[in-house]
Amino acid sequence: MLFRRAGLLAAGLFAFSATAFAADPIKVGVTIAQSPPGSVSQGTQVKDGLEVAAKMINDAGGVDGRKIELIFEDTQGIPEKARAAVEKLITRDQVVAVTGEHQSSAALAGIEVAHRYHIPYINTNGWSDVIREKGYPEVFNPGNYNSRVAIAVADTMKSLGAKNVVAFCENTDYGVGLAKLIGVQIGERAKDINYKYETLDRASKDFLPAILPLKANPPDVVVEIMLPPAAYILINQLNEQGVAPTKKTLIYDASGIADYPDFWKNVSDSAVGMLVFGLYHPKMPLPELGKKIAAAYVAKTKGDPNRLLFQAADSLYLIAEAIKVGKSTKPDDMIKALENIKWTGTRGEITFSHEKSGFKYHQWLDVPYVTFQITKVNEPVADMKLVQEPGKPLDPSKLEKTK
Amino acid sequence: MLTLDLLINGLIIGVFYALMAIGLSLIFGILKVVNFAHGEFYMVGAYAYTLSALALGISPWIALPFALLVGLLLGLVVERLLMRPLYSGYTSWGVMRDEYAVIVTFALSIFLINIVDKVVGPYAFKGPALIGISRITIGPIAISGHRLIAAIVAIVVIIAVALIIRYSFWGRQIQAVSQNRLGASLAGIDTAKASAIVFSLAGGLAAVSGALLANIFNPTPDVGVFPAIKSYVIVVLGGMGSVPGSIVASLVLGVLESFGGVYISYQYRDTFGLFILILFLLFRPQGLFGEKAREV
Amino acid sequence: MSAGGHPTNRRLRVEFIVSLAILLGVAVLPAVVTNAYWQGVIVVSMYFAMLAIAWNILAGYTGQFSLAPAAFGMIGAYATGLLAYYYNTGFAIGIPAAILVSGFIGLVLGRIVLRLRGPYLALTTLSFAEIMRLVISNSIDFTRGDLGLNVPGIFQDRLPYYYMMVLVLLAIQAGLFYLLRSRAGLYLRAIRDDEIAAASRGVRIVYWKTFAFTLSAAICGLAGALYGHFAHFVSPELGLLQQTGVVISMVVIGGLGTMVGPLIGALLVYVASEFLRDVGNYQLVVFALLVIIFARFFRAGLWGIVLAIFGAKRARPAAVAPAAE
Amino acid sequence: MPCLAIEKVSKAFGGLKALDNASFSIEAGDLVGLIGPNGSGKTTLINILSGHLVCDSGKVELDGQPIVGLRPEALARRGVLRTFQLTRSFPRMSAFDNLLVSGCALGLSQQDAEKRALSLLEDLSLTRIMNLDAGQLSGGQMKLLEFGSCFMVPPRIALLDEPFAAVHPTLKEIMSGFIRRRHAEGQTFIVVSHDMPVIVELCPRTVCMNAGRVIADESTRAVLTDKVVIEAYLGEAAA
Repeated sequence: MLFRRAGLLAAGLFAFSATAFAADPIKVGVTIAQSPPGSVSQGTQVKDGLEVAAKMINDAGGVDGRKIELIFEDTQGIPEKARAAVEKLITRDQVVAVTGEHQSSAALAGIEVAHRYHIPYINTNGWSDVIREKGYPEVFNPGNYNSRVAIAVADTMKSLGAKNVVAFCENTDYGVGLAKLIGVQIGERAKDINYKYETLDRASKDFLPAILPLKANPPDVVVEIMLPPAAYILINQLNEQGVAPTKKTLIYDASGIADYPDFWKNVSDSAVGMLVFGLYHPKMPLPELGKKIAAAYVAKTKGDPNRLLFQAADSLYLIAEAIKVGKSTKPDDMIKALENIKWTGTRGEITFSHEKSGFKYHQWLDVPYVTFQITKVNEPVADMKLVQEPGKPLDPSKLEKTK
Repeated sequence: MLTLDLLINGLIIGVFYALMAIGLSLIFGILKVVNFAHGEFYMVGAYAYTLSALALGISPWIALPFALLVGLLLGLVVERLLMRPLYSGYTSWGVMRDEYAVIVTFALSIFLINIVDKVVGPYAFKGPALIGISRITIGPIAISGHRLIAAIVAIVVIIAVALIIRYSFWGRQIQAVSQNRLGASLAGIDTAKASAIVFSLAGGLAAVSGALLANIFNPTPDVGVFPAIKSYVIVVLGGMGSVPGSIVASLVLGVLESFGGVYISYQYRDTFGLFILILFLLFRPQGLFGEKAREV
Repeated sequence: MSAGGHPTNRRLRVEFIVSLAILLGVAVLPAVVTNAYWQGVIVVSMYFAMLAIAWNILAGYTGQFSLAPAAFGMIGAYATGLLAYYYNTGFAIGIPAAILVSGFIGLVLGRIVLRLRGPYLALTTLSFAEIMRLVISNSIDFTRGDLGLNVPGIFQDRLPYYYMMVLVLLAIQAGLFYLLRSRAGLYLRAIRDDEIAAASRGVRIVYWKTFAFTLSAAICGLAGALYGHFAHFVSPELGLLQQTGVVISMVVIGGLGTMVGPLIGALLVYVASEFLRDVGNYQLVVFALLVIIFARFFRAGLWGIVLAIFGAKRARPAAVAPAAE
Repeated sequence: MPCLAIEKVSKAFGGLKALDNASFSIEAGDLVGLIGPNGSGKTTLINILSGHLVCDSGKVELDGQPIVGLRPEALARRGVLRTFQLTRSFPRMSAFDNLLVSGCALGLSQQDAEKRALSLLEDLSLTRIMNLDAGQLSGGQMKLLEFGSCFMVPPRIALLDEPFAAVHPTLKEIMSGFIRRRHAEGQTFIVVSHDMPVIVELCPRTVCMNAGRVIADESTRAVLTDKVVIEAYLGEAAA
């Protein structure tokens, strides 16, 4: 610290240093994308969610009288940056836990550091199963996971009665990983569906060479496994070429991008008729905490609640709970507390599986999900049509046919 | 009809490449340097178009010339502030000249990307379409109305520029300077002014190209990086400094990537051009070094 | 006048002694900088110092303006990273392998670009760098793409890494010093100033240009490998053109074509950027501006300014007085 | 065996025949002036001899060894050293280092190279500016420096392309004095020049070229009175 102070002085900006007096706040490290190529819209939603939750916790007297202090770092969605960020949060800011990560590739780099320093890491939204398969005791996953989506996609395709399914996935572990898993699940649950996937480079922006070959005979469903902004461009170009959405071909968004703040800024009628895999929908029943968070968020941002808001809030609350229950901010105590936690969060009761096999380890297994359909341009999420409710299969009769 | 699809798409992309490459090529012709900030001219154009249309709510048809204007100004300013030393009073530079050009334009590109990222923000914006029709189908070919109009505008601009360079008063002076700077200056041509015009023109062209594509490749601060690399390839393939050459090369590259993406490998298609560039420099360097022997 | 006697060698000796002093300073720093994070920052800045020195050998001393230093760093990092991933070899095999691989690729590329100068060379090396990055980040099944690779560490604590980097830098500077005061130094600078003249004086152009390229690439590879082992992680971002931009800015700000320039450039720029982190991520904006200003008005860089202040003769070579046309 | 034999050497740039079956030979110890109107192919010939150009046909032998196609550095190592019409030096290296480059490249140890360099600088009275960057020297000084770098190691043959062009008389005197002394010691030279008076007082023998052909090759006096030569020059003057 000394050196840092000196440096700050030298840099002539000795504003205020975190390590002040009184009851030290509990520092929680947050890694999110705040600039491209990372998904900034996701990052912002996580940021809002965490800030809302932190405010609620602190207003309620904090954790054993200590306030929660969030320290944000920008990952740009780049693993290397994420690694450096977690390193910085742990070694420079001495945070008690790290959370907020919303991109698998970044999370996978981050957990390595958290594991090395043995600091609890709450994975807010990294879907990649690999994060779980590593089996790091420090890592807990209250968020969604790829196998969950893969199963959902397979089941949905089946209930849609699709024959040919093509997936476009981004060239990240998340994208390719999910695309492969869907193949696995379709193989297990709907053998007769013929499925293939194409990998797209996030950075490149002309996807036509990948789309045009589909024109000859379009598949029944195009599954889109990409993050914005690339996802938006893909959807627009699919529409431009008349591949999807059409009477014959549906677009199925497996990344849940429809509730992003810039969604309608970037797509037009090209998104109408799209099926969306959702982890949250306004018509979903929520526990008390969920309702409170949603209200606070609306008050804060005037925006509609979204899944990341809840996932972020859960992440932070879990850390707070762990400290309360474990009665300390020591990693071992917190980890122990988390392993045995049984706590009702924003969308249901969260427990972590101890099964050390594959994607199940330290995972909240029954994350609720829904499927809904976009019926018109600029439609707010609340009005999008819920075609599959938590725990129930999709009902094709509810689907709106595209023009 | 896949082949036809790929051909058309390739050609259209090629036209947009050309719009950028011409400027780069002109700059090289007249200053014998590569402008590594060219992609950022494109990016600035895309933002100027999108933001002016979205924020001020003006028609895209006004936003387009506005973007052009911004590009022209940016090019002019850059030339005045940074490129002047290249040809005014730095005779003793030797190789430092090339180094200076690379360093400064490279730094400029990083500066522009990050300043826009901080000021405007990192979000993606979809530029407004020049025409509402989301899909026009001509026989087997489907194309968005915007892509079609944008391509037509691009072609018109390219032809206009070609004519200006070929026939206009300043166009000829520019040709003269790029053939022989010293000779031209001895012949009483204001080489400084010619350079300023070229840089400004290049900025304008890149900006227009960015504006036209803003509806297709929703701009982010780093949106210019890819097209810039493409235009380096093109300028080399087309023979550094040759406008017709770079136009042809643009179309070739566009088509090549379009087909290669399907028949060779989609994942690696962005490397094709770069490979060709290296192979070209490797096996046909004399194409680039026509004057080398004369140096002695 | 004896071997060391004449001005060039005297200047070289000054630069070498100064860089020794700087490295000594860095070596005692941990006494003050006890915080692991800041030690880490300095380690990374030393990684950049290696890239900067390597690039300066090419650009500053041989006039080959490559845009691939970061790419070679990435190649080195992946050499050891992939070895560790597939054959879980340690650094003992990984680091030498990294040096060999990047050195060899450097040799090949060096031969390819032999006849290119200025913008042509810049474009070719830029394309090479981009190809390398695109291939690595798109060969997901082989390299795990953007996801990157986890690399085993060398030590448990931070300090050993710290001193490892200091020692390697020391070795590099020492080697460079002896190289530059030998005939090689003369040849490289001659080639930089006028290739045709050098050839007509009997300098073996092909040999020495390739030599410089290979050496530079090998140093980059070494740096990349060390970094990979320190960070426990390598990813395609190591090869981003922006990284090369950072390296260039370090050399330009420090002083192109000098031994001290890249060293102080890298240390100052990188550590300073950590402080700038506290006032929002404006690092790149600030440095891009600095580079432009230095390139435009202080071509001798910080080291040149220092020399000027201490009344020494003009810093070489960047500050050839601009003569009016 | 002649030191340098040039046989039927031709070279064309596109349509233009720069050299057309040019032939002559040089004995060791010769000091030959090479004259001719502009564009008569003098510099092209020098460039071929020094390996900067490759001739289309004909052969060039150095001490009986064919040398066509050898790279400049290889020829330099065999003792073919040259100066350029447009002076070439290393602008960002000191005059002293400029000389060291040639010395070391031609196989001297650094110490020896430094000794030679110092004495050469003495001979050419450049000692004063030895530590200035070549880029800062006057045109004449630069020519003198380039000239000097040909003699760090006594060459087999020195090809001087317009050494006296635009050089201050005193420097010109230094140079010709130097040439005379070395010639007396048996050094072989080809001196390309427009400067007739210098050629006359310097070179016992002169080769005159026109339109890429050797039109005269005899004692300087004879050449100057040769009708063909005069025509060539007058023709040029008339044109």
